[in-house]
Amino acid sequence: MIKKPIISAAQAAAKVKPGDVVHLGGFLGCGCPDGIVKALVAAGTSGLTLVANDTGIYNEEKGRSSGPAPLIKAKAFKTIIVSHIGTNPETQRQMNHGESEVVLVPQGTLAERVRAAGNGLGGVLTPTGVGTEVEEGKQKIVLKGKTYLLEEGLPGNIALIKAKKADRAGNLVYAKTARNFNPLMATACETVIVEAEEIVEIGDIDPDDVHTASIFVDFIVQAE
Amino acid sequence: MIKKPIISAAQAAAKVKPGDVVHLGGFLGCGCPDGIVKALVAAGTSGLTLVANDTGIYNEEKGRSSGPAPLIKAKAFKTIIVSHIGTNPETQRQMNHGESEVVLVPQGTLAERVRAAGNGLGGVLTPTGVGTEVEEGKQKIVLKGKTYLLEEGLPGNIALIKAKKADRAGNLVYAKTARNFNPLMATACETVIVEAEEIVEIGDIDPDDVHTASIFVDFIVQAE
Amino acid sequence: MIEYIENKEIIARRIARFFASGDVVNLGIGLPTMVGNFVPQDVTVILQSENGMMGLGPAPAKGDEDKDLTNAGGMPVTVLPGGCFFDSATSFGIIRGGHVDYTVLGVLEVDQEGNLANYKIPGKMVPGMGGAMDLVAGSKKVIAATTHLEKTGASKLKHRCALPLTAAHEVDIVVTDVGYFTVKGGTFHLEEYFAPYTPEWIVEHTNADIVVAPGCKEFK
Amino acid sequence: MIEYIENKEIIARRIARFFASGDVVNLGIGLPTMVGNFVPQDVTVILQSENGMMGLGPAPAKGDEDKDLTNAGGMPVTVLPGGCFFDSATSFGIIRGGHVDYTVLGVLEVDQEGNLANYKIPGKMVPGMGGAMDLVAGSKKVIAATTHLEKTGASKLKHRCALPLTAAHEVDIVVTDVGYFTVKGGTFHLEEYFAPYTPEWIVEHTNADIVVAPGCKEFK
Repeated sequence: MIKKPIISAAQAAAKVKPGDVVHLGGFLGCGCPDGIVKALVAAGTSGLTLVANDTGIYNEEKGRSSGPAPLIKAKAFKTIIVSHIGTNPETQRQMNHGESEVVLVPQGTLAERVRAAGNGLGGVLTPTGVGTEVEEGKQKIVLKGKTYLLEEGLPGNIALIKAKKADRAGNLVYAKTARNFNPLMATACETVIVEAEEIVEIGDIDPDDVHTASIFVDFIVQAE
Repeated sequence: MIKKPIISAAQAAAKVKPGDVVHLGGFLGCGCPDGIVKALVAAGTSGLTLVANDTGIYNEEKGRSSGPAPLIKAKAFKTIIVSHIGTNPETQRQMNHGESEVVLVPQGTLAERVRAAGNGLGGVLTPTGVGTEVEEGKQKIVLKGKTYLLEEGLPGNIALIKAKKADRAGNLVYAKTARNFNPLMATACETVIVEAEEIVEIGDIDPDDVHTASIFVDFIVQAE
Repeated sequence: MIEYIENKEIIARRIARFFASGDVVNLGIGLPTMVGNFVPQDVTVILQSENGMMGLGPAPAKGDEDKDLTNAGGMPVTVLPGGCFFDSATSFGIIRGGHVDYTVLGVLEVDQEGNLANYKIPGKMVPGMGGAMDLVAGSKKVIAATTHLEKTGASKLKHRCALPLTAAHEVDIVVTDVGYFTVKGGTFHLEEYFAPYTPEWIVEHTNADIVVAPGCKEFK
Repeated sequence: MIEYIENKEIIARRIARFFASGDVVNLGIGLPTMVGNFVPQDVTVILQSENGMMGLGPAPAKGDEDKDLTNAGGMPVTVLPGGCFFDSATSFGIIRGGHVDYTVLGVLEVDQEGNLANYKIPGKMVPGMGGAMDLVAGSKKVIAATTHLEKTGASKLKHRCALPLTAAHEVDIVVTDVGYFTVKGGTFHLEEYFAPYTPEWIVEHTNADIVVAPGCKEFK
């Protein structure tokens, strides 16, 4: 089995190019590769498109900034594709001032769109959003009397994800609810970088317990 | 957590009613609930529709009959929806003699159709089968210049699946390549019965290692 | 003359009584989360959390928080024995696939057609729908949980929602602090009322079509 | 006068040379499986098996078979360190999603348009496509592996397939026991020939349009 390069968070950040579509794992900060996010803020890369569950929790008074929030604050994104921005008023501010374009996608649809992109499907038919603003501009398909929206795959250039454990080949295991979008994003991007809390030898993970197969992972960062 | 009833293979077989669409786990016999299949043959239930990867391996001379093959031999199915029948000449014979209708579906499409049914999707768009006989009668959709077939969900009345381990709540762990279609079928049927090699107490399976969540499972059969 | 006094506890208390043992339930953030406190001791419900878990347990003791174990509101929680974790596609597969028996959500508006608005006030509040659209479209039964009146005295139950919809025609049950309603045939049906309110008071203070169901009774 | 003698080993030997370390490869049943025996020692390929594994290893010693560990042909196999298992949806997600670098399949017919027929002879043999349609439609590179001539002497390379197609326009490379061809622009391009056959012999014995590529050379 091939070993994957172990790189620093700064080296990981350097692989994100201006204009890239970045898939960032995590759910309100849980399961987000915080070390790479920090390095990416330091790198000052901008003009990115974010694909993530949310824009994290941002509270200036309490000094709280989790998930993608530090990157939002740094104005790294020209486009933000997420299901929720309610815990990050800075996102709302940028949206209201036209500094960023925000595209809101139902969470389950977002998950399927990322999965579709990574799994070679053009899209899926979902009942979610029928009869709401979400259906605008989308093809509707009726099957057996039920109406579905055609939702297309949402691929990315680079996935920045977080795992509990990686072996040197890149097999990943996630912890508890820190799993969320991470395994989906690992399938959907040209380059996949994982920030792992623990890096173990090949053979140390039971092949039945692997959540993401090694072949999806290109680089490994040791989390601090 | 609620405990699920532990029933006998005969009781499991009795839950399959004539005319039911039966999802049967396994891949050329690997990961098939053989005890329930045996009981279902004994019950003599017929007029069923089979959804499975294949019709198993059947070799009369060598006395070999694996996967769905004993049920095929017993003429339990009026309709057989699978990806492969090449290792079971009895299926071909029944097809040629009009004793059973055989519908061949590409394996990846079959997996996605079962998953779609279990996951509330009307269907998926796949490139597989474009330009072949598989596209006949199906809606074609072009996205970004690429042609896809619209493949609809394929739900069932009852799933008969096989696991390595079940806890009393119904959380399942599969072994190696015996996983295959089992976790997908567990999501797609009204009633789900698992034949488990080992039944353990609630709490004995690490929540990160569960392959199928307990809520999908209705009944547990102890494998012999 | 009955004076309206907001009472969230009665809403949570009534909703908790809908569940039977084995039901899979998703409780939204805020008021719906309170429902978990009132489930009868002899009823075992399985709480699903859309960020990826089955068997959601109570908040941990202070100091026992696990950064990798949170609910859909990002708050530390625990997992009960027999629970499990999964990714977001599986989580919403469970939701959309009809494997959740009840979803309980807060509302901004709910109407007699079963339409629900709870994710957006244009030009004012745009938090995003999160998982709400999938939960409402996919769950077997949708329960809207809401105080009956706005602070302004306006009815939250409407003839027709004015705000952008979270989902169309999906609400089955509405529980407010004055009564419990089913939604069918384009009208609210009052099934139970909560003292001191009476069916007459409720009809008078609801800006929507209401039928008082034949068996309508007081909830105790 | 060169006499045609079927030689499957040369086909497997040549195909094995396409791979670079780290490539993910799916080998079909039969001749393609032989390819695994000829991968150079300094090249580490990762074999995917569509029944749900990455890191397919060799057959176990007699007596060490595991009933839960088989390849896509139902035969006992082993898993290499660093391998892993997954369900059929994930397996074909990997295949359709372009995460398999090479798929190697046997053929009944292959034509100059890149069409492949290998799953059905109407009225005679209908085994079903299994995973072949997904593998051919989804893999980055599709290699058709076949003896050059039928037992009857007919060419397996065609102007146009007559049998039902497994996939249209997906074949990138054809390797037979006389040479290695690329497929582009509606024609076969002979890239290498295998002694004792010559480009002239090959063109003469192939019932399809062939261009002898500018750099065409003998494979050793």
